[in-house]
Amino acid sequence: MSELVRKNTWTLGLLALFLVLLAFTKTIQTNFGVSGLESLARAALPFAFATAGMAVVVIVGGIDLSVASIMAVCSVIAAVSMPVVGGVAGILIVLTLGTVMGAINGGVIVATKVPDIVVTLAMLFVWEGVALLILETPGGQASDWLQASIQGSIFIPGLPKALLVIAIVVSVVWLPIRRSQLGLSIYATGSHEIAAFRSGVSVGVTRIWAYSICGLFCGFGGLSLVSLTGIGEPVPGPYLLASVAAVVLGGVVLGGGRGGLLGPIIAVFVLRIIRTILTLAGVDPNITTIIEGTVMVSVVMLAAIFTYRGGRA
Amino acid sequence: AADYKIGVSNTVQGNGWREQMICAMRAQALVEPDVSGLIVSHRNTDSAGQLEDLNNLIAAGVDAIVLNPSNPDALNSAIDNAISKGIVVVAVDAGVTAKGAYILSNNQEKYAYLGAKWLFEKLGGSGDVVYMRGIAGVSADTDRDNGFKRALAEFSGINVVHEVFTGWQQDQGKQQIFDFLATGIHFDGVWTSGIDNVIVDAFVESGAPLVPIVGADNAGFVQYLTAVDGLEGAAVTNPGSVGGAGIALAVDILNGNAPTETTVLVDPVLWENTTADGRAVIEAAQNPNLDPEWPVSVTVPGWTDYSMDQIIACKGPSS
Amino acid sequence: MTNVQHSNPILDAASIAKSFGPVRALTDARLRVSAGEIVALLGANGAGKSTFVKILTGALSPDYGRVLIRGKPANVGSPAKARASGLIPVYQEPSLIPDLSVFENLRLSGTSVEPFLEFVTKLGIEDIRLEDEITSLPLATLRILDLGRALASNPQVLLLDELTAALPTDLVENVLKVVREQADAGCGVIYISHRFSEISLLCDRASVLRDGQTVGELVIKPGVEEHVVELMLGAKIDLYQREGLSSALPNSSTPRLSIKSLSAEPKLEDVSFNLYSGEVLGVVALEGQGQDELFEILSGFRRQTSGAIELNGNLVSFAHPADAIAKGLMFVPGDRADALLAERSVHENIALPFSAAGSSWGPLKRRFENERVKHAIEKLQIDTRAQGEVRRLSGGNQQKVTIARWLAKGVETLLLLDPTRGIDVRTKRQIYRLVRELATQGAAVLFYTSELGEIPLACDRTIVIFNGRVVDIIDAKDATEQVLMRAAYGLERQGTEA
Amino acid sequence: MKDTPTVQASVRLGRYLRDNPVIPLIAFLLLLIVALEIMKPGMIMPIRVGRNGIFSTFWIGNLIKFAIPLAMLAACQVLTMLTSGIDLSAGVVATVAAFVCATASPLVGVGPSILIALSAGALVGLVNGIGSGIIRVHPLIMTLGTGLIATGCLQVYQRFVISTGTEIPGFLLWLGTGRTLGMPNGLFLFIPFAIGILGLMRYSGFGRLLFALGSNEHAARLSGVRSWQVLVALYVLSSIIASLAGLLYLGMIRTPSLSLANPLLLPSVAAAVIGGTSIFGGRGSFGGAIVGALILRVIDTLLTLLQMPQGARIMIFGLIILAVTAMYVRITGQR
Ligand SMILES: Nc1ncnc2c1ncn2[C@@H]1O[C@H](COP(=O)(O)OP(=O)(O)OP(=O)(O)O)[C@@H](O)[C@H]1O
Ligand SMILES: Nc1ncnc2c1ncn2[C@@H]1O[C@H](COP(=O)(O)OP(=O)(O)OP(=O)(O)O)[C@@H](O)[C@H]1O
Ligand SMILES: [Mg+2]
Ligand SMILES: [Mg+2]
Repeated sequence: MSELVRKNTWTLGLLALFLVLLAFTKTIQTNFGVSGLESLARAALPFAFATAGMAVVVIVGGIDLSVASIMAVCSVIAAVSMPVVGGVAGILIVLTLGTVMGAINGGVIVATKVPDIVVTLAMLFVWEGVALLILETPGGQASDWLQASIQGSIFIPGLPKALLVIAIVVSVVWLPIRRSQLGLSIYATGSHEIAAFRSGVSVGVTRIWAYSICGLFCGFGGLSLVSLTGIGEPVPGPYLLASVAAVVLGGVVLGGGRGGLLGPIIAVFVLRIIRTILTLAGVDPNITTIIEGTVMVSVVMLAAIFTYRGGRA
Repeated sequence: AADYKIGVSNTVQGNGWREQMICAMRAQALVEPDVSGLIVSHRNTDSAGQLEDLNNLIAAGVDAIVLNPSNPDALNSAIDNAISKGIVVVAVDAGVTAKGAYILSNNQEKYAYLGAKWLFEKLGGSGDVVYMRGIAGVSADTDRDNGFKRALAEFSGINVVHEVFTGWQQDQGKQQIFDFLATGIHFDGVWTSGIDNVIVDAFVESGAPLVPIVGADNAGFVQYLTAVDGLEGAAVTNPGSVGGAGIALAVDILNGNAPTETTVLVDPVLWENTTADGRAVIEAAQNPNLDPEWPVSVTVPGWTDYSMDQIIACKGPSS
Repeated sequence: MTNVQHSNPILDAASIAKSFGPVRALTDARLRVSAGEIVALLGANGAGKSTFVKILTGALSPDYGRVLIRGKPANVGSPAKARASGLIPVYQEPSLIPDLSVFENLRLSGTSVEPFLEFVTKLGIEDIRLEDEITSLPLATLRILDLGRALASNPQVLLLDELTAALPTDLVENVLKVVREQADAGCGVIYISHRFSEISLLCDRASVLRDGQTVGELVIKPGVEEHVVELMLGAKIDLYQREGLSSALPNSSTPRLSIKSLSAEPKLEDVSFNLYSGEVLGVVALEGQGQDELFEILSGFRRQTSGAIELNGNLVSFAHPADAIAKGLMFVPGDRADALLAERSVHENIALPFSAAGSSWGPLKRRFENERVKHAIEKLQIDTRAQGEVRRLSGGNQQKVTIARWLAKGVETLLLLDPTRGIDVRTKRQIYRLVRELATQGAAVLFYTSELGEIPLACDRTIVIFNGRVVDIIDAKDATEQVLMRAAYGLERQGTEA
Repeated sequence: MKDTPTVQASVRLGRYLRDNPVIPLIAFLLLLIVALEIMKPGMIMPIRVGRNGIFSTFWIGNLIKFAIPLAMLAACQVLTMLTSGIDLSAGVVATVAAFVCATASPLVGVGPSILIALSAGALVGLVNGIGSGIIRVHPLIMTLGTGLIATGCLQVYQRFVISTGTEIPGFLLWLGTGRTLGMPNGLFLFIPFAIGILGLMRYSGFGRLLFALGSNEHAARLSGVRSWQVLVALYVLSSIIASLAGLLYLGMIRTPSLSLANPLLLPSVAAAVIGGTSIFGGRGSFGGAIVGALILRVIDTLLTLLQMPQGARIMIFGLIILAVTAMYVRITGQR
């Protein structure tokens, strides 16, 4: 048990920070309640999926600059296909194509031996172009039940459906993989590629898998965008830098091999609630930008100061 | 006086037009006696992010929301939620499809149509034009494209030799026109979606003969219309101060003076420098001290009540 | 060249060739191992031994050649396939995944836990916990875990590349014992080492590589060593000649370095000794007796918890390695990966200290540097065929670069932490000669070695550290391996008092 | 298994290209230019009738002109990437410098305003350096954060100078828009700058330390390098370079917008990596980055002139970047 706590100090610290911020929100806006939580969870939805995907590729030792663009492609595919083939088929198409796009990213990286950051930087443009080719202007239509599926709470008021969606998707996708040989290979490849190769891991295949998982999460991210807005938008949203920030904030080490998905997702919630607080407090929007940047930097600074001796830096 | 708290949501930051819109909102809120607070959400984001901001504003307990929507259809869930809580919603600059929301918008379709029609007439109904758009996939750009196409359909002799997206970025627009000048391909006029003064600069710097240019009423361009020798052109008004008008409308509605129609379109006006009358209008409108990216039409007559100094001070009631 | 009978070799590789760009690492290498046989693979630094092992185990693919397993053409196209054919390596660099636990590393390579634990215990590491993360373990432990994992993978042929180079004497003994047992149980073993004592104790046969070519295969028997060296180097060399003269006059002057009751967490308890200019002072200790902490403190990487360091009679303390260097204390770490800029050239690696201080950020002094660097390269006879990137040098030549750096800069006090790790006989001699020469010129050298036989060859005196304290000071001429061994285990010397 | 190795002419050529990776990049640049010429005949030709008469360097002058600020920002990326860092605040810093300079000029005069602009940039760099060099925050997060903070500060600042008007210093205009012998005056800034950076990387102790830190920081410490000093100096230098690029860009575009140079950030990273700089540190070339910047500009031109849907243009842009780097990796055999 204490071992568990020690290994997850950072995640627990983030969770504590989130709860403190939540309590603070309540004090500055006393009627912040169920609907506030629900909208917080909804707002976190696309960020959480982008971050989960980014976390997986960072763990394998790479980075995916094209997450926001893949999400845009997925959102337009969803919005275009759902009126034609229906919601369920639309979801399956989107998730499949998301995974395929991720696999293409990974495949190109492995086949060309071009560094991850360069390939995905190029793919950022490629996928954005694809999104614009599919849908030149915002449009399409998401199934109504999909939009309803993330509205409101379930079981008890204050347990937002959107939160449950994040929890279920991430655990159903990631937990079995994390426990499997593939999960081990992902961490091994990120930690020390040569040693992993010498231990018998097919590092190329492992990478492609990691990028595919990232693509799958981006598929969910795209679906959450259409569920939120009801339409598909071809222009990528601000998910790239936000997801990198959340991944690092969540304790995943850039360079690979360390960290999990829970920390980054909590980090997403921390970043979202900071924005909520700043809005509720009526802070000048320009200062909001300054505060968001400062919080991001100082949380990571604190992490660096505390873990300096642990050799994480 | 009443004690209204108004929320503002905007999704593009760092562009002169939007900055003017925000300042107009602040200034109008300041002069409205019934407004006690203004909460502004102002950042670069997509529709999903704007939904987040709208929900946060609702949670903050505002009485009205004035927003510049990123998309007409995408925000319905939050707007419906706001209206169901009795919050007045006013969309400025572009429309929204949600029922019960008021729209006070510059007529973008007409904006493009006016300017394009002037240009095509100027060219005598035939010639080659360069068409410089905004951001692909953004609704204002789509509306303007519709207006431009409508004008184009009326002039069969006009031919678009080059169509390009500037991304509403000054540097990109300038690079692109330089690139096109370098091809040596002949053209007779330029229609540009608000990235305008740098286009004139490009002609002057490269020594290329000036052709008629249609832009917006940005301070920089309007000044060029009188100052640059040989430049024939027109500025179509697209006041960012429509934001201030949105605040005024919201207050009217809160005070029970709702207009009969939910949609109010502010029609653009065209200022051209080829006639004496036109030049006089431009002379009167321009303001060399203004940030060159700001539209010179800092007020919307009949709607806004603040002074020039107040919008430039850019101070709202709570700041 | 003795011809050896091969009855049914398990592994039979022939005509192996491999080039890295312009560097021809292997031109015509061959090797056969039968069940139950331990074959030494010998060669000078850069001869191609590691490349050979990597090819046999699928980590590199050969340009040319043939590999047979039990007479049939073998597929060793990847580490996984080689593993499946029973070819299990322990590479020279630790190949465990740093961020995973011991258990996860075992799971990754599909190794069963019980035999692993059994082997590791037998090898002398008892306090291992499966949930320990690899990064938290010392190098020697990693080597044992690597071996334990290999042994537990049911090897048919075990390939051990300089496994013992980083091990202290006690662990080496265990390794030799376990490897022998494994061979007796029918496993073939390929054993690479630069230590003849181990070869003659352990191996049945030797195969010698020179410049990428197998130049001889012979049976190990007493007296064969001279012959092996001649084959390896293409020249004769006297293995046991003591270098230079004892030059130190310990009691005649103030010591260069005076260490007083130094202690530091976790291992260093209370160490005091004097180091005089003109002497080479050996340090003997088993694994983890505090010697690492001692060297880290002296080189400015960490601070002591108590105690004092006096330099020429003045109290000093170092907040950063730069402070130590400024005072003339230069450190060569045990793990060369810690000291080298792997992707940079040999020249840059050696010249790095010239630019370190803020005052030397300006233009490089090319002429000055070139001269010094060239001198150091020649002095240490570094093989510069692949000098564009240090990582392409063989391990031994990389090791030499770490020393060459300080030679070029000019040393007053040299702190060497196992500098002959993985170095061939000729180079070892060069290093002994070098430290003697430095001492004669007035430098002071602190010389830790894991190979006890080196003490009488290179040092004037030696201190022995046990449990974080200096337990003995021994004159080099009395320092036989038995004497050192007893002292290292904390046993008192017969007759004399420390 | 393949044949015994023999040294053939093709092998030797391959080796030569590997040692001089800028050459295939330049070849690719020329290829793109030829494609451009085929697409719009007469465009790049120095001799033609038409714009600027018989002898025209109009196109090549433009190409270079717009590549200069990009290459300068790419220098920020190359230098920081050498230490396995990155400077994501460079675009914002350039914008800040430009905006501050243009708006402060009418108030305090040209000289002081340029000083203020450079100091504002250097301040951001100092914070970056302290954060990543001393507190050891990952440079990606650090510079991203300071970029956000600087953007916010710029927005706040902007509200105080709405009515002061703007003034662009005359010599910045001369640098940004003027031409000498058909070539942009920006070269008067850029050529010394490029020589300085190339010299810094290859012939200075500081440059050597950048490579050393990116290759193995522990080893550098062992050799007596105080890495925090190097990193602080590096990030300040990077920000000063970015500020200079911003000032030049101000002279070129002549409209101090609040996002003036921000769109150059991603291309500057692209130019650096196309030019063979590794984000993992220890390897990089500014010469390559300059060629990278030129390649990006030519692709831009190519795509501006291609009449096809915007989506397809963006897509092709990405595919060409991919193709260049893949080819580069194939030829040099390094990643
Ligand atoms: N990846 C590589 N690139 C270039 N050259 C290489 C590479 N790997 C090995 N070499 C070269 O091949 C030769 C043989 O190297 P190898 O490591 O096999 O030697 P070795 O016999 O193991 O030497 P040592 O005793 O020092 O370990 C050396 O000259 C080395 O520099
Ligand atoms: N994955 C890899 N890619 C390229 N080269 C590699 C790789 N792994 C090892 N090498 C090279 O293989 C060569 C062998 O290195 P190694 O350190 O094993 O030599 P060695 O023979 O053990 O040296 P020594 O006997 O002196 O310790 C080195 O030159 C190293 O750079
Ligand atoms: Mg070797
Ligand atoms: Mg070795």
